[in-house]
Amino acid sequence: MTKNKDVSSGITRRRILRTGAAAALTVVAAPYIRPSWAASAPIKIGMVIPFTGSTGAYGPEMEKAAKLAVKMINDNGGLLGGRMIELFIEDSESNPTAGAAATKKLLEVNDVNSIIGYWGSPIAMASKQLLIDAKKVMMVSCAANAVTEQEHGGLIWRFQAKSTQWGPVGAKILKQRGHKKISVLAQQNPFIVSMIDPFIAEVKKGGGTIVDNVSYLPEQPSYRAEVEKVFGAKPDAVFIPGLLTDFTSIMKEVYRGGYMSKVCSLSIAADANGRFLKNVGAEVAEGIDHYQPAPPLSSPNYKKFIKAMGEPEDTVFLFAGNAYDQVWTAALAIEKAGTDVSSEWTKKVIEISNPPGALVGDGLEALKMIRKGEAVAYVGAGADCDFDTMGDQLNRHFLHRVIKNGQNEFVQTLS
Amino acid sequence: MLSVQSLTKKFGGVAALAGCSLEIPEGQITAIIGPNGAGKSTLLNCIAGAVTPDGGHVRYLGTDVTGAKPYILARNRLVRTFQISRELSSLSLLENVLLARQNASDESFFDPILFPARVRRQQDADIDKAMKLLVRVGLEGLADATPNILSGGQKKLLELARALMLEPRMVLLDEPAAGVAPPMVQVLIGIIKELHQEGVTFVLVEHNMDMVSALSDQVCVMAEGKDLMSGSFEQVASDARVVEAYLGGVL
Amino acid sequence: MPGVVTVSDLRTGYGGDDIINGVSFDVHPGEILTIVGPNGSGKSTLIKSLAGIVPARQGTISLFGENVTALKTPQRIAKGLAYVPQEFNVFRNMTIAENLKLSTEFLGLRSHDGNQERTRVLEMFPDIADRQDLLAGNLSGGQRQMLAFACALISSPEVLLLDEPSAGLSPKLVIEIFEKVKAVNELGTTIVMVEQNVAASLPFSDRAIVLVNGAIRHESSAAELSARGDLHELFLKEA
Amino acid sequence: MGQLLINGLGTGLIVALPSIALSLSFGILKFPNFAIGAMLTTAAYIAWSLNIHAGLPLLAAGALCIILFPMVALLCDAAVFRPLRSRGPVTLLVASMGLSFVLDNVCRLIFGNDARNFDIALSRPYRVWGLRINYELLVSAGVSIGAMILVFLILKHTSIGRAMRAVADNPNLAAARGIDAKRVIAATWILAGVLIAASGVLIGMDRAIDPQLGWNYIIVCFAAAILGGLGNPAGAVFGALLLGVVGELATLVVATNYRSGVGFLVIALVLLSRPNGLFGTREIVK
Amino acid sequence: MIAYLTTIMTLVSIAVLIAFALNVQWGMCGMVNFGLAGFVALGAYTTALISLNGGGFFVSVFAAIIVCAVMGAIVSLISMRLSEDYLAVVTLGFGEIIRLVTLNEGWLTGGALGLPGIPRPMIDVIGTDHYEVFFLGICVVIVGIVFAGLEIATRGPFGRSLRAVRDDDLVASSLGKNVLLLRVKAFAVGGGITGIAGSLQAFQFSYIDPSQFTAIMTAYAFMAVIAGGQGSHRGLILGACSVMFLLEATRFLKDVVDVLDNSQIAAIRLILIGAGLILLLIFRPQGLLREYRLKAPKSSPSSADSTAT
Repeated sequence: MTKNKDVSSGITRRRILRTGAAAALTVVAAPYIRPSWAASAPIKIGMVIPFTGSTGAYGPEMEKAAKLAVKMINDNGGLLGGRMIELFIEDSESNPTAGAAATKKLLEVNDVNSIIGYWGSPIAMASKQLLIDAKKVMMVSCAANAVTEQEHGGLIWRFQAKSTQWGPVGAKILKQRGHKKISVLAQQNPFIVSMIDPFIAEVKKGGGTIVDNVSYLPEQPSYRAEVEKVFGAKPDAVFIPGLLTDFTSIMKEVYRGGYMSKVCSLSIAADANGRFLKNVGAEVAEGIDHYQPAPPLSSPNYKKFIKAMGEPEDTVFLFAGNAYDQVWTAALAIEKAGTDVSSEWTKKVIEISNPPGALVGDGLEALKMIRKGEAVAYVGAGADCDFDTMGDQLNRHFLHRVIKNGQNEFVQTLS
Repeated sequence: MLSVQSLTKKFGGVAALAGCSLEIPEGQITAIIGPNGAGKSTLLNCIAGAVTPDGGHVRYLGTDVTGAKPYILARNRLVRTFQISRELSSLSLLENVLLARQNASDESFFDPILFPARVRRQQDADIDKAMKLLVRVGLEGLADATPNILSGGQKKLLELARALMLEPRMVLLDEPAAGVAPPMVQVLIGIIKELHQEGVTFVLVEHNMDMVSALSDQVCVMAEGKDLMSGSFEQVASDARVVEAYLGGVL
Repeated sequence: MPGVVTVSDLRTGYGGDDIINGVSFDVHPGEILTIVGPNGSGKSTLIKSLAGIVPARQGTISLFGENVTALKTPQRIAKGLAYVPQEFNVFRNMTIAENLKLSTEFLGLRSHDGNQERTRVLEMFPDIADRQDLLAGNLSGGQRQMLAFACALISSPEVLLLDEPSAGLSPKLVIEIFEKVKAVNELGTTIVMVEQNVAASLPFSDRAIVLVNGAIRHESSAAELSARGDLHELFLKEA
Repeated sequence: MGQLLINGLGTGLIVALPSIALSLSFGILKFPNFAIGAMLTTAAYIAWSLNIHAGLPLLAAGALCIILFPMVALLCDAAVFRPLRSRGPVTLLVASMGLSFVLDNVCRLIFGNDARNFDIALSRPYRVWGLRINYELLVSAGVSIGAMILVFLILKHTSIGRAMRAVADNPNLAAARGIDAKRVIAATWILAGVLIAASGVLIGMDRAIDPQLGWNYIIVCFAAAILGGLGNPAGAVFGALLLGVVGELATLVVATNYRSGVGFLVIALVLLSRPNGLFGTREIVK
Repeated sequence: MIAYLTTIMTLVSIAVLIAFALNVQWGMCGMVNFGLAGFVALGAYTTALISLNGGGFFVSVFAAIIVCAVMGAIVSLISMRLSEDYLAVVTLGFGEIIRLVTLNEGWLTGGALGLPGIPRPMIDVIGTDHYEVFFLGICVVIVGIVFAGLEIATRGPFGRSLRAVRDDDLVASSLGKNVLLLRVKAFAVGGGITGIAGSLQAFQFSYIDPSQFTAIMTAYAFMAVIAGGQGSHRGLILGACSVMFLLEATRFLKDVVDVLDNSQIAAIRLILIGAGLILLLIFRPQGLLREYRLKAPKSSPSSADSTAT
């Protein structure tokens, strides 16, 4: 800011111009200049999740979990010596264009240093370039491989198993169950589409055969034709990766159709925190195998998390845990780096997540240890939270459950 | 100039035209009269290409134009007006008239962009001409208005001006006097007379006998989809069949 | 004598111009009044205005001495008027029976049971009486006209307005239609009709009005008008 | 093959009801009501909350919904369409798009995003000559056919029904005959509302209820109504059944994903030979 | 904030282009297009496929224009052959089929995964820091060019002919206008413009997938045209800005209101948009601006078509 000291020298036209230009420049540059009082300013984190549109059902639980984590941190003194976390949440409308606009708004208007959330690969795909250009950290809960595939300068972290990791697990489960003739009925979305080929490869490797491979669009009046085609051929089992709404419709159809083939699905559809069972009732759901990346179920911290979320004890969260971990990972990395400059703290993410540090499940505990200079490896509510250098999570385990008598029964943990 | 040979047209089983034949000589005003439902409007529509006849032929300037699209006829300078005036409601009067101008770039998206000067020059000339026509029908003061504020008579005048913009050789007038106040009818008659003297051929479908008697060189009477007879107005008016079919026995 | 219908200084039209420029006349009880005139003279607008379809801009219309200028069609119908539009005057996608039923339901029906009315009306129109399940759209022009009459008559109107009943009909049918009109009239219904076909309509009329350019040119008994030698002049000469 | 036919008829019967509603409103109100999807969603939610929150058995909840929803439809008409009545079909069409945003999101606001289900037990199918026929299919077929018969009885044999047909046939003449347009419009919305409500309940039974529910049916309903000739309710039924059956049978030849494409192909073929739809006399807006 | 506005302006530019296309087809020529999103998708995929295979900016945009224009012509021609009033269904079907193809023909379109990594034009030269502004510049220039082109072309005889066809095709035909040709041309021109919009969309996100091109895109275009005033290109820019303003400004709603949770806010946003549209229709029936009409010369005869940009 140029101050005009020499008032008496008179105001020339040139000076006015110069001052004007400088003022204009200041206005333009304002968002990029970090004022000195930033030390006590809040640490701003953005979140883009769906509240409307076809995947709107998945946003609220993530919001709740993220807010929970933020509240815990803030109630205990915040980060970097007293700075509070401020969370800004935007609706992606399940639409990439809207998601990108939301991302941009968070980056530029709210001046966040990172954006978390990102349920739905198309939205992450459409937004990621914005974050990379702005050199801000992006933490996603979506699975499509492409999100982390291109060079992103260590800015993108995936709190979810990759699609290609999901596929083979289903095949393993079906093989264990002794099913040979297998069909696939898959929703057409990027997350699911990319798990099909690995699934099929795994089935063939295990000596099974693929009877049918049918994909369906989620927005249609009925799934009768698809169900008829797939189940009509009487395969031993059908692998149905889908989402809650369409899977509900499909299973109603399967039951009403009187088909007997076994079904294996993803927990986000066949459990969805108990919503599926509530939707269709025990009889329809009987015997469905389902799996999802396993949260550390046995850890006391996970139990604490569930309790804090106000859900029944046996709830197996997926996306809520992801969101919770995203906030914690960011917080720990920021504390570790001693700054909220994204390009700096993103380098610390692996350090605070992966061994050799001490395994700590309680975020507050981890914060304390970091402040003391001890090495920690955070274990999250959604996963162990270990990352490779591309930002993908390592050693994801999958939790395999089966629905028996209206209850989810633990079968095994697979990897 | 225009000849119609045994034209037929059925609408849902009802014959609107049942073998109508007609000769329209160049440079004359031919009136077509007849009772309601005699097929006059259908005949006009068939000539102008708005309706495709089921049978028969229409020849214009020696060429068979049966079933030709209206725009082809218009480009050969045959233009028509409508019984219930059909003005283009969202175009200004000036634009309504300008539209009738036949230029090479009328339907080209790129011409005004690629050859702005030429198109501009052409348009300016057209505007001049259009304004002159609007002056002629006394509507120049309303050039920027849209036709919805016009009275029935003014709409007819607008249609006439629009037809003239086409520099027609032949004009088909469909009941130009219908719904027009008497003083306006006289204006219409005046303008049509002038144009006739300039060599334009007219076909006039009209119930207003005043107009018919004032204008027509030849009157053709239609009844039940056929041409009944033709001749001078006096001849026709005194023909027993015509009196029976149209004017009614009392005349 | 006060008219069944009294029109005084009526002005009306659709767009900018008035089409009816100050028309006054009476309709006498029990007569057939025929309004003739060239195309575009405003006959149709006049009768629509009587029926309440085109609102009056100035002047009054009275029915049985009561001012009905401000009333809409249904209210006028309830007061004993009926109107048969020109052409498109039946519901083509409905059967004859349905067309008739509709009339009993929505016209000023005096008795609750429409059957009686329908039977009564159909007796007058044997042509359509025995094909009641036929779609009106499949009827011939004359039959359609009969049906339209029948529909209008179901409410036992005291005044019947007819807009060019002979339009588009062959000469033979024209006579039949007018005979029907006469028959209806003889049962006590006052009739006002607009006609272009002077020759055919006058012999069936009691009185006639010649309308030219929205004004009354001549008013007399039908016979007197027929007898006038200058009828041609009367019609065709501009004001 | 026989199974496909049954499935197709099942889908078609459910779609037939909103298609009739669409066709009716097009014929009488003279505009294509894009909000039909959102109205389905709303009706389904109303029935759902009666079923779950008020604890009524589904049958009662559905019946109550059929009574309540027409009022919602009338309310929509009063708020949105009445002020725009004189403004031409396209304006009304765009207004109905706006309405559909509002309705969908009011549902979302009140009921949230989660998929909801009625409190009913599902059942295994009956087997007849090797064909599987399930209870819901019978119920929805019963309700659909019942509703259709009701609609046609109303249209054919009641005075208001005849008045509706008269307005659709020739509005000017109807006015000249003293038919009260306001009453006919109200009756149309009520009838459409009943059909939409019934179908909303059936759809809710068939699949799950979520705020996007109606979107899945818009294109199908339009297609069915157009195929049958817009403004012709009987045609709409036929159109819906034809699309349902063709959609199912098409899976024998093409991949299931292209099913909806096949629907359009059928429409194109039909329109090629019958430009006004199978039974239509009316033209659609440009 | 400024960079945010940059992005929003870029999105507005794309929305404006789509609305331009609809305005030519529907606003001026009276033919609805319910498959706009399909056309935009076609343009975007054409651009993406060509530039992913080494085509440059101009080549890929030009190809998108040509492909969409030709497709527009074909679609309109088919529908005219069917029965000219069934355009609504044909375009709806077209949009649906494009969606199905992009979803199902994975070998070409990447299916549901979409096409990532679309090279952004001149990214090497400009660098990432100011790229947003640069790209907005490109968009604005393109919108400017399209706007100028449309204004020039449609204020002259061509626009007049289109409006005549919209008002009354029989009259237009009787005055020597080839109605079929004009309709096909209007559809082709509109198609070409959607092609450009699709290209920009592909470059903006450097990633496209079928879920970007949904019916809501078409709905927004209709809103923009209706709000702006059917037939007026200027009004439409205002209209598109208003719709976008409504969409984005409502994002700030929750920064102010603290009572409701996010999913409720999200629902309220869309309710406001729908209600706003309805209110606009009721209280501003003619739209924000009126369509251009040629003025009669007062003294100088050629004040008629000034060509504003």
